[in-house]
Amino acid sequence: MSAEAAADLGYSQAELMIAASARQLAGERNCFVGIGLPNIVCNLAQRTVAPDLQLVYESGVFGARPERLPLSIGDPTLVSGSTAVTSMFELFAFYLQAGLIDVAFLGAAQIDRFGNINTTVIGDYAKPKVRLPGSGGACEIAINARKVFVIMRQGQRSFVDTIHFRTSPGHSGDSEHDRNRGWWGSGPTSVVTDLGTYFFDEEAGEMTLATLHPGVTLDQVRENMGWEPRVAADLGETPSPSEEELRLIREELDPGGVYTR
Amino acid sequence: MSAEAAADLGYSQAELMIAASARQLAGERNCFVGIGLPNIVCNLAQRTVAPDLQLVYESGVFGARPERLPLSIGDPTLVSGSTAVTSMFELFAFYLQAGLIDVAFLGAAQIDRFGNINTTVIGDYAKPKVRLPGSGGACEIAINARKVFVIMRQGQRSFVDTIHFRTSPGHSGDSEHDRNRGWWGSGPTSVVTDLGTYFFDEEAGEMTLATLHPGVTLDQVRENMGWEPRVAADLGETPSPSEEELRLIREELDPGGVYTR
Amino acid sequence: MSTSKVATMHDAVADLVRDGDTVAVEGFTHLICFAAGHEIIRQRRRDLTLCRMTPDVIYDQMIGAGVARKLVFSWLGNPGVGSLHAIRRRVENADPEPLEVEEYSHFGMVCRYVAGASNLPFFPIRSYYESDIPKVNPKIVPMRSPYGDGTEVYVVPPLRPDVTIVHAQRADAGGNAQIWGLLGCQKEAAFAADRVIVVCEEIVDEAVVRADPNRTVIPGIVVDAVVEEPLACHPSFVQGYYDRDNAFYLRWDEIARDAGTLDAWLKEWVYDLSSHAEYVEKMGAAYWDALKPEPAMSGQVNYGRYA
Amino acid sequence: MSTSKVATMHDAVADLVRDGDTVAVEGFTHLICFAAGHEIIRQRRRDLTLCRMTPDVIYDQMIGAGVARKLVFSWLGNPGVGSLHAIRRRVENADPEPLEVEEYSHFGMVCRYVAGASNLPFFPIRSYYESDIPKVNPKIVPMRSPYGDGTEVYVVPPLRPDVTIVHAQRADAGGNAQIWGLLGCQKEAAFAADRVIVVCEEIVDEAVVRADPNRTVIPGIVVDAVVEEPLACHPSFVQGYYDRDNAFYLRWDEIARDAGTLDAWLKEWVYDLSSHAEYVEKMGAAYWDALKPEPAMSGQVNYGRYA
Repeated sequence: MSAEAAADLGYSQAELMIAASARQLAGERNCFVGIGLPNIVCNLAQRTVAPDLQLVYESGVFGARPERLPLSIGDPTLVSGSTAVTSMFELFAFYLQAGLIDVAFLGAAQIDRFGNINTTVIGDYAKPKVRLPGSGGACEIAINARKVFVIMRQGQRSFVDTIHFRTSPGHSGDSEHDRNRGWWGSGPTSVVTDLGTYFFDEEAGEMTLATLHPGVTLDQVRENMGWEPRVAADLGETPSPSEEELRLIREELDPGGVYTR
Repeated sequence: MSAEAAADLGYSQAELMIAASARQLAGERNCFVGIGLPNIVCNLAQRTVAPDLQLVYESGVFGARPERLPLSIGDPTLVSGSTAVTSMFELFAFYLQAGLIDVAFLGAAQIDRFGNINTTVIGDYAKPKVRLPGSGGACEIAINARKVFVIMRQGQRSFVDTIHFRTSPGHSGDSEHDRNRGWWGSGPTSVVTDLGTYFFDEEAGEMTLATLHPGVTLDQVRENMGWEPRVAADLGETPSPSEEELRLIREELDPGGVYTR
Repeated sequence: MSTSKVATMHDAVADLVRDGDTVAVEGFTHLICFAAGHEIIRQRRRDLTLCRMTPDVIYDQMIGAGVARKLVFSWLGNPGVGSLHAIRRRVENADPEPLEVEEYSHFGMVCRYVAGASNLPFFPIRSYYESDIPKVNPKIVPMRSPYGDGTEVYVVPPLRPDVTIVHAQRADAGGNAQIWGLLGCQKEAAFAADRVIVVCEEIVDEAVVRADPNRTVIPGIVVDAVVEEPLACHPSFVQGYYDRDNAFYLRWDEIARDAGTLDAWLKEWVYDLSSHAEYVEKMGAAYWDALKPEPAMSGQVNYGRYA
Repeated sequence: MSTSKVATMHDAVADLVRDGDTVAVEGFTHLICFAAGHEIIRQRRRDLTLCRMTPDVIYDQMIGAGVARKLVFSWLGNPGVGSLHAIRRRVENADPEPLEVEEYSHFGMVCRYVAGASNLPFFPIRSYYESDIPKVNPKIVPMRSPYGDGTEVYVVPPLRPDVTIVHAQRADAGGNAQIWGLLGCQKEAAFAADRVIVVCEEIVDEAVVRADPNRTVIPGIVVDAVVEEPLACHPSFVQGYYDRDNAFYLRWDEIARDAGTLDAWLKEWVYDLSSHAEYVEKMGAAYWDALKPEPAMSGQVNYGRYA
């Protein structure tokens, strides 16, 4: 789907991705928020389908109420007016590791069909072609959050058959094994891209196309990933953002269009 | 030494014990303070021989400046006006276990010649004759403070050949072993009683009588302990409290005479 | 947070504390919630495993009243006074029945809560070397550093109470609790528990909490009920609100020496009253006035508005 | 506490940071002490092992200037912007020389500081399962619970910097530092270090600290030097004092893409200036005014006077 095509529909790709992700947060409580799109997703969900959603930031903020769009995960606007600010030790130990985080967002430079994520290197670790940021909190977030949502653009370089480094573990492909790993997390539960939305099949642990975005074809999806995708039997179309969702995004959440244009 | 005898000298037993202990704090910095006599000892030392002495309480207070005599280790007067208040986890982990505590005071229901301390039970653990308080922080204080001072009255029931339970480890009697234990502490370094003062011989690790209090005889000491004591070659007399020490104790530190009369 | 968790002490205890539970009423000398202990006595809970670093007078009262079968602790005494006689009668003489004990050192107890709060299967500490404590508590076990440096530590297991009860100076209706003064191990004990009751001197508007988020010690996310109960910590103290009632701690030594006297005290001050409010009224206003300190204000800091 | 530890940035770095040292300049997005990094560059320290959870622009500057031979970290990037180009050149192309890296996850780094601060030989965490990180970092090793519950954790080794440098909103002359807003891992990193430099926006009277002792994050006991250096964290921020200068973070992306541009920037903004005060002056008063937030005050609490 080209940017122009999306514009024709009256909303941008980013707006569609945000709305689709936000709806998946219905009823959730404690959410580890990333910066950029995930931040807008969570704020939108709080105003629509998840009024009890608490925004938790790995920088140590619980119950943030940002008065402006935060530009980093540690923006001072996240602190002022929040419910609690704690050390990172306590945030990771008492909140995340203890299983209090219901949903977390992760980004990925590379993701495979099982939701294993690479944010460390492209190429060989000892002599990388591209040195990426590394784990940050991603490894323990993948392991300790009860659900993991991924939002990213997809393409041959990011949706790959074999990731170059497993920074954060996903599903193993063996559901019996996954159930007995003894962690809260079980690999990503949702992936939303610029082409469609995916869930993970419970038995196979494999990414499965659930909906195509308006105007996107299955062939386009296939062209933009490194393996032959599983497709849901009831493959549908991603609902467009509602008027109210678009209004909230444009007027309240990203009025400057930093992330959404 | 009877209470009357001490009164004849112009000061009480407690005052002598306080002054003798305080002088041993000369030049020390970070001191884990107990309640009662140790508290007065530390406050006296801060005003005399150890102006840089910081009072640290296991309740989580650093740099206390109590405006009144604290009646418990967690008195609110310890908090107001202190330098820092921290969680007990941090106090025990970052201050004590990290080796920042130079001197700590321990009490004892029973102590043996090597400075092993019992504050747990008299009699059999499973069916105790007297159930004592237990360790509290004493076990880790004995292990992690760089020096341990003991202040207690001595007698056949407290200075015993064999303690009934080793709550807090002292010296082992094998100096080679003690040097290689890998802890900051090496058993008590000083014992001050109502009869005299003791240090621990470095090689034997055994309590050694350093001074007799004015008017006390070596026989009195022997009668009030369960083993034949080592005596320093240069056994001396404990210096009496100075006028200034007595003034500070009586006018500033324990004007009500709660602990000192 | 939008949902109010405000409850009466009666309802909070009735709903959240069950016979046979492992219960921690924490607070190191400071913020010991006696009113919650009294409510547990009043509702005649039984077979509790009571956990506390310092079993203090509150557990002497609860154990004297027969609510517990087991005690997990690190220092057992009436601080600054002496013994806890009701507990001693049970431990030394099984009078009127035995009391199982499981003991640690202070840091061991704290680390058990930290492990419980962090979902860790064990927590390493540098204590217990050459002490007899591990000999009488097989849950304290030695472990060698995996880095080949020869260092040995001991480890303690996580403590996960069914219910933790803590007291705070103030909390909002969602349970976000702010505490100053001695912090003890309340945060760790609350995060470690399945269910949490926060009792406070004052329920305040959420805006008060949000004006100083670094002051929040326990977030509402782990709290099941918030009870506003002024003076609930008497004879313990609440920094800035009231002083420790040392006279009561001394008096308790007399009361608890005799089972009959203790029972009479429980009848008069717990069973015959329906709530802590009646206890407060029965003591009389002058009593409370005498425990109130002069103010000593913290000063303010500026968080800045970033809009 | 009676002894003043106040020093200039020049003297603090000259006295306490040595060639070959392991240095941690900590602060998670907040309170990143750029001025200290610049002084280390200016004094041409070499062969440092630089530790930081998030190497950020400050370490791109320091590593671009050639002070380091090794980097220990958990997230390497220009937050909200993209890459750190000077560091990438060294890692990807050994340009102009190799840079050794040792990496963890965020929680792994935090726990390394906690272990260092606590004198523990290792620290257990529930992370790294089925991740490749332990494969490239042999210091991260699996360990089984000794309680026979089958739980496996990973452990990380203690991190004990020779020097930790942190920034605080305020400190007294004895080094007692108070911080609000994001706390990161500064307390742990300070306690873990042999030597500690506290830089602050304001040195305040000891009475200000003592009025609110729960606000003290780092006690003077572990602090070797206190430096008063307003605006020392630019382009990072100080809660309540100034905002993050996002434009600079974006600009750095351009500056650091080319080694020559980076060198020119270092010459103009670091080497050719003798102190951070000159940097502040060179930016101009209007620049700083634009970064200052409106006030949002915390409110006060009452500690009570117990005399």
